[in-house]
Amino acid sequence: MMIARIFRQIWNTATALTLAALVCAVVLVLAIGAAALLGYPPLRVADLWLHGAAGSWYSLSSSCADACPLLLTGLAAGVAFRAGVLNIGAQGQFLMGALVAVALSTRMMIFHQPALVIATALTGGALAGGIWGLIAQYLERYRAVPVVLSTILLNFVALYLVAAALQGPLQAVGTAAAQSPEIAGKYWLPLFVPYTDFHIGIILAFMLSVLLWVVQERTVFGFESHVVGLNPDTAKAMKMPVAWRQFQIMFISGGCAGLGGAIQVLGQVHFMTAHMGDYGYAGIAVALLGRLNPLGIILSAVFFGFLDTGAFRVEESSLALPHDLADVIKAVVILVMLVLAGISLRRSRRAAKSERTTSAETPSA
Amino acid sequence: MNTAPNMITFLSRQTVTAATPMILAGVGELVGELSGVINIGIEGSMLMGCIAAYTVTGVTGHGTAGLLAAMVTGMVMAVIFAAATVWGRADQIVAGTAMDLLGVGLSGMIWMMYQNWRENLGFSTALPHGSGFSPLAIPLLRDIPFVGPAFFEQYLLCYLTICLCVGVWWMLNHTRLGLIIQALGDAPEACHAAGVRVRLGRSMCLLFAGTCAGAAGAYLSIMQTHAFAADMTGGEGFVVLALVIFGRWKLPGLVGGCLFFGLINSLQQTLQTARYTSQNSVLHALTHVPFQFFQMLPYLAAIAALAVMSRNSPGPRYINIPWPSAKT
Amino acid sequence: RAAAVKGQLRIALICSGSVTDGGWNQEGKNAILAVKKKLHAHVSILEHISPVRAVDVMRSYAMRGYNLIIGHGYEFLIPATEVAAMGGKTRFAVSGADTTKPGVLTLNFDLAQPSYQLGILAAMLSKTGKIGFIGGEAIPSVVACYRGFAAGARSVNPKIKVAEAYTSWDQPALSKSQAQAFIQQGIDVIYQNVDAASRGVFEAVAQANQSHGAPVYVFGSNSDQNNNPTCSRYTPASAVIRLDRAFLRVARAVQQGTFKPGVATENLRNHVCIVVLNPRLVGSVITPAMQKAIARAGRELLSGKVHVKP
Amino acid sequence: MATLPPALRLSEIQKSFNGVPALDGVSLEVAAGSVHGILGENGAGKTTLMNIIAGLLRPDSGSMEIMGNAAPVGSVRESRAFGIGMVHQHFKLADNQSVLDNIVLAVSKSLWSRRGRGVLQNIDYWCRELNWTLELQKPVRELGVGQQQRVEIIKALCGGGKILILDEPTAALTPAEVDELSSAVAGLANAGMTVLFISHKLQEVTRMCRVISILRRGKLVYSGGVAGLSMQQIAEKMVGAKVDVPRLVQPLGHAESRVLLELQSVDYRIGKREPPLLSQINLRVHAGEILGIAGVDGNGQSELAAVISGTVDPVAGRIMRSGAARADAPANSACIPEDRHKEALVPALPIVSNLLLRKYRHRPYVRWGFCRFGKWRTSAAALMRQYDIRSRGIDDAVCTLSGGNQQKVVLARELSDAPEWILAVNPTRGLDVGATAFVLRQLLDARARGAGIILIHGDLDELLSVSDRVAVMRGGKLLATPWPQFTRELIGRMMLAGA
Ligand SMILES: Nc1ncnc2c1ncn2[C@@H]1O[C@H](COP(=O)(O)OP(=O)(O)OP(=O)(O)O)[C@@H](O)[C@H]1O
Ligand SMILES: Nc1ncnc2c1ncn2[C@@H]1O[C@H](COP(=O)(O)OP(=O)(O)OP(=O)(O)O)[C@@H](O)[C@H]1O
Ligand SMILES: [Mg+2]
Ligand SMILES: [Mg+2]
Repeated sequence: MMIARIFRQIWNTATALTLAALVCAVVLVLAIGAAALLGYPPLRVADLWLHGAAGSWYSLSSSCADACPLLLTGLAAGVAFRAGVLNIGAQGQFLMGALVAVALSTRMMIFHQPALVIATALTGGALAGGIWGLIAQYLERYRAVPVVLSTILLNFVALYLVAAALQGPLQAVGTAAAQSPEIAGKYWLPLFVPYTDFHIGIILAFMLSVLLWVVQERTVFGFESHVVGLNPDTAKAMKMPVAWRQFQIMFISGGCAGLGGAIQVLGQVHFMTAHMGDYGYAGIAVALLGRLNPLGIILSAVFFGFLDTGAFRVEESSLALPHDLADVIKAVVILVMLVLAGISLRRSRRAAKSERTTSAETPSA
Repeated sequence: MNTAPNMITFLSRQTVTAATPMILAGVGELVGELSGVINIGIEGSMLMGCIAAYTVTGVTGHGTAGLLAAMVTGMVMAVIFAAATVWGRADQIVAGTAMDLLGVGLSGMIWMMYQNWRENLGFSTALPHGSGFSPLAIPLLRDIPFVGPAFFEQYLLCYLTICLCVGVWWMLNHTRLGLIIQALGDAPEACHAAGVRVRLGRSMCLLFAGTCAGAAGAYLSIMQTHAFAADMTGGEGFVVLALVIFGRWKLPGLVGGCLFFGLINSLQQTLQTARYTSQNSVLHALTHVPFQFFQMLPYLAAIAALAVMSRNSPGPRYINIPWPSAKT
Repeated sequence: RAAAVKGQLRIALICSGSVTDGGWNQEGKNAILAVKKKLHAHVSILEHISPVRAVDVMRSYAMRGYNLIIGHGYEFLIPATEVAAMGGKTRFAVSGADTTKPGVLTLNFDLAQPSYQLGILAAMLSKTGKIGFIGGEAIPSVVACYRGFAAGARSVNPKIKVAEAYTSWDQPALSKSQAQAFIQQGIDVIYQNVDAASRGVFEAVAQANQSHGAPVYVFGSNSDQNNNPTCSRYTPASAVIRLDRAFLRVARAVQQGTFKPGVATENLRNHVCIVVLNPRLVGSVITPAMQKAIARAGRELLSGKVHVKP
Repeated sequence: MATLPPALRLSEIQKSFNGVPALDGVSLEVAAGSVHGILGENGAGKTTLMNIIAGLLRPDSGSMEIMGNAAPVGSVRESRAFGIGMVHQHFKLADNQSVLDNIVLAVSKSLWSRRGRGVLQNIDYWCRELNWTLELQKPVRELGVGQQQRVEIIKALCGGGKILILDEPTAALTPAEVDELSSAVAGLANAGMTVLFISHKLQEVTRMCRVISILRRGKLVYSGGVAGLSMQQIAEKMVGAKVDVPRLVQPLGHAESRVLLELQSVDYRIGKREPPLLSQINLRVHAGEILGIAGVDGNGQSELAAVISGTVDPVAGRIMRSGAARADAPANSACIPEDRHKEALVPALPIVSNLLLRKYRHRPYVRWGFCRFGKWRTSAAALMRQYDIRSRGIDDAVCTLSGGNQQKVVLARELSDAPEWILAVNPTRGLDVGATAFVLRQLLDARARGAGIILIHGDLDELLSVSDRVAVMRGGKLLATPWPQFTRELIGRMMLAGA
């Protein structure tokens, strides 16, 4: 029985993967078409794109390093959405996390032992993101300001706050730029494959998503937060601590995004400006594409990371594909993939269902 | 020159000018969301509207042609979005992100190609003289003190937007079409049972929204300024999304929110200036405040306003749920 | 296509924004294309690179044997330092930064000097005693503009009021409304450094001049914006960075093996950062007295008699 | 007289969902001008069949003829053009819109006009005919289920047409309202309209219809006259087995056993200025008795249930639960709420999760914060067997179950842990005969075990058949009935007096 279930799951995953591969093929053809229209040799574009995204250890590491912040902001959105907390504020939480991490690893260092500095900076970043998120949850609980809205607005507030801090207390010495000091090399996140971008932040992010998957799928906390998200009235009737769970979830969600910011500065960028990319907004799409499942979010984050990294490789190649055209191709790829994935998912689900009905025994008919 | 009435007139005029594109795009987005489809890619549609209006005006020399082109472009973007979400059941948020990217990329591409083309021909990329729109004063009304210069010396599209708002408000509240649109997002099964074609209805709403977003883009590029710049919408599309929620999915609320936002922004800009130019010592003390705090003022004000009003509204229930749905 | 010719100089330019922005980035692109023409170099340009991505793309260029990588913007300084530290033959230059880092040549465009001259002009042009500056963002080359501008104006009229505001690089509508707020407050000379959004400022000035009695003037920056199509009659001068000269010098140094990391301050002295007056306004709007004052300020700046903190 | 073509002829209608047949070759003829009853268990396929007729669903195969003309299937517009109107079992109402707007939305043809005078007159006509009052401007979400049911019916009647489908229209109506509806339906039939009538209450069907059709598991098992069939026979045809309707044999005397729940002068209102929704409620439930509470829908029953279950706090008065004034209901109480989708189930989650919602956090279902799904599954499987929940497996989402089975999920969860006292609100609404019997039997079993039960129920017959004592809610007040001489007539009078 158990084995059969596992087998069926694997089987379903396999069909899903086959379908995904098919989808990728179709997408590729389409992307190629778009490029061809403007006179770029389509096959070369596709080849460079794929190669640039995953052709070598090195490019693989770039893709993963780019997927890492996306993964964490994706987790932030996914965890929250699953519990019905519409946190659109990963961008602001990401920035606050990065800011605090930079502060803790440059100006306000409590320790000087590298491991301790890294640990405090990561923790501080996560806490900052979480607390920034809690503001929104507080506003919803006590002032009836919808979280969807306050988080959007707080993103802008965070952006300007960060800019002000980078031009004020956190500004690097000797420059007029809104820019933090550089983090000293010994406080960078160590690499686990030298001469690549594989820093341990990536491992951390992957481990965190597995951990969150376990929490969501296996613990009472995860179960309760899912029920709270699906039907808060029932949750209340079942005496679940609805508001408390929402606060906790918001804290975890904001914490993920904040940790993303911290890892980004400690592992990848090593200093901070107000332009830290829009990983927070992209995380929403990542989460939804991953169907709010932490493992699915890994896949979709890596997908987006590949898409981005590949694009840069095509742009800087001798083809000199314009950045804007690369954007267009990315958009088309995402759109087509969405529709095709929707179709194939419904197919496989239907197939799984009918297969289940034929095999399962109906109790006492 | 620096008298109070002057200042009030100036601020209200700036407010209306700045709010118009947000209201325009917001009305479309509102109708779309009421019908159950959230399009977070309006920014992309607006940008496409900007570039279409700019290039067509630049080539033909007629602003009206540019405006029409922008509307058609917005509609085309809406067709793509509707095909993906309404008919292809794609997740609306992810698809919206892609639409945003598409708009940014395509408009940038077109701008680059347009520039190259014009320069190769030896033309300027600027709009031919007099081809964009300039403010259109309404003869008698403009002479009303304060109100006149503020509200009746605006661009053509501003007046059209006012008409559109009144029309859409009337449509939503006084016609069966309005009932249908709201039911599409709140109870599509009721529409289905009444013989209304849900997906067709939603597509129509999206087309309307796209047209509005395109026109808002045209406003930015050939009316308010006569310029195009890559990403010239600068996040306005996202602010519009927030303002639709801010207005609790009601048209007056949305318009109020846009005006409020426009007002705080022009106030903020004036304040930033006045702290250097005015004699007032309080204002002068503000010179030590980092300018970023002025920039975040509109957002803080919006949060504060919400916290004071303290009312939540869930919005249309079927947003981002494709039809036919499995929801109970 | 562009198969690498052996011994050909290979240069990469990395821009933070769009190369169609009509300002900083577009000038960078034009400059590097000029270098390409002069030195028959191979050139690759990347746009929309955030500091987050900079290390990745620079390293990728370095690995493919590019001789020179120019990070066009202060935010590329630290990434360039990082990649330079990895070794290799690639040379790194960063334009628009104001500090130095090991292994990287910083091109510090001291716009403060021409801005000082513009400040003098502004103070002499202003009837109201109020002038203003609009920047896209508070980055070194922009802040330098403001500082020089204010210092120059105060050297003429110590009581002059100099307003300062920042909007964004790519929103003409926003910079237009900021300029209108300036004008409404009585400011009649505006100095802007907002790249693609400058069209908005020009619009505001043009509109103000249509309705106003007293004229409102605007200064351009980075490139020569004196003959902008919107209000060239009210644009008496621009502070110009002649990027092509700077880039050419760096590229030559790389080619000849004389490249040295450090800081190269580009200013009036080497004719990279200069004031360009609008020839159509010289003699009318710009009086001989003004011209003289500008020239004197130039001499004082060169002799070190006047020093503007960048 | 030439034989008229049948109003409706269905031939070989086949429909399956995800490969499971819901309708298996149904052929049916409905004579013009008749009231035709459709009967069947929960999940037999009645609603599916009706939806196909009304065009909401497209059958896999089969054809339809209306008045002898072939009618296209699968389009609501076409079906409406052929004069088919329907009252939906699951109300197709837009919650946030007013009653009038809902009717206009469904009935009117113009895109623009919203205040069609014709519509208003039509509503007025039918309200007078049925002796109902509708608050036209009120948003539907503020209406009780009974009121919503009326809106749904009026909506269909206003649509006009020649064939009217009523899918469980009486599930949420009081007996008096049912009488009015049935006379109105008879009037319609006399005027030439054809009515298809679905109900789980056999008395209603036999009273109103001459002809009935019975579906069992997607197949038509009987179609013909109702005369000569006893209720028991009909029930057997539906279920395929004999059905015993449980009834309380020996009502308890004056309760002397322990008081489990006591309300003392409880008041409840929403705003300070609003009229009270509950006033001066005094009530006692003893161990081993069923206290029935009757009343016309909307007289405070929902508020009473909310106060008892602890979801809202009363404005004044005391609630003693198990003898103590505790803030919330203790674990050994059970609640079967009125709206199971809203308050008792998480429809998107599988059956096993829904069955464990009360005890998932207690031993042995949890260890160190981790769910022990193995234990969950054995417990759920046992409950499914015990309560005869029919589905393909415990991993099916609850929303894919039929209403009867969903109700059984709630019952199984709430009753399985031998609760001390039970609050049940309309527990059999919409359930078929078999399931109704099952639910009532469960309540009686709990009573026999010594539990105290408050049964708030709209179906007076069922209420009377199982209650020890009955009280009546009217206008937010609880009226005690003289024990033990309560009769149907007396209670009916009390429910309506002064109204
Ligand atoms: N949308 C659907 N998706 C999947 N299965 C469905 C769907 N609608 C109905 N079914 C299946 O079809 C069968 C018949 O359902 P139907 O609603 O017609 O029953 P019913 O006779 O109306 O029951 P009830 O008396 O409870 O109203 C059910 O067993 C159900 O499993
Ligand atoms: N998403 C779905 N997937 C599969 N089946 C569904 C789905 N939604 C509804 N159904 C089926 O539709 C039928 C009607 O739904 P419902 O659950 O309301 O049962 P019901 O008995 O007709 O309702 P009631 O609660 O009034 O008794 C059910 O039999 C159910 O199996
Ligand atoms: Mg049914
Ligand atoms: Mg039912």
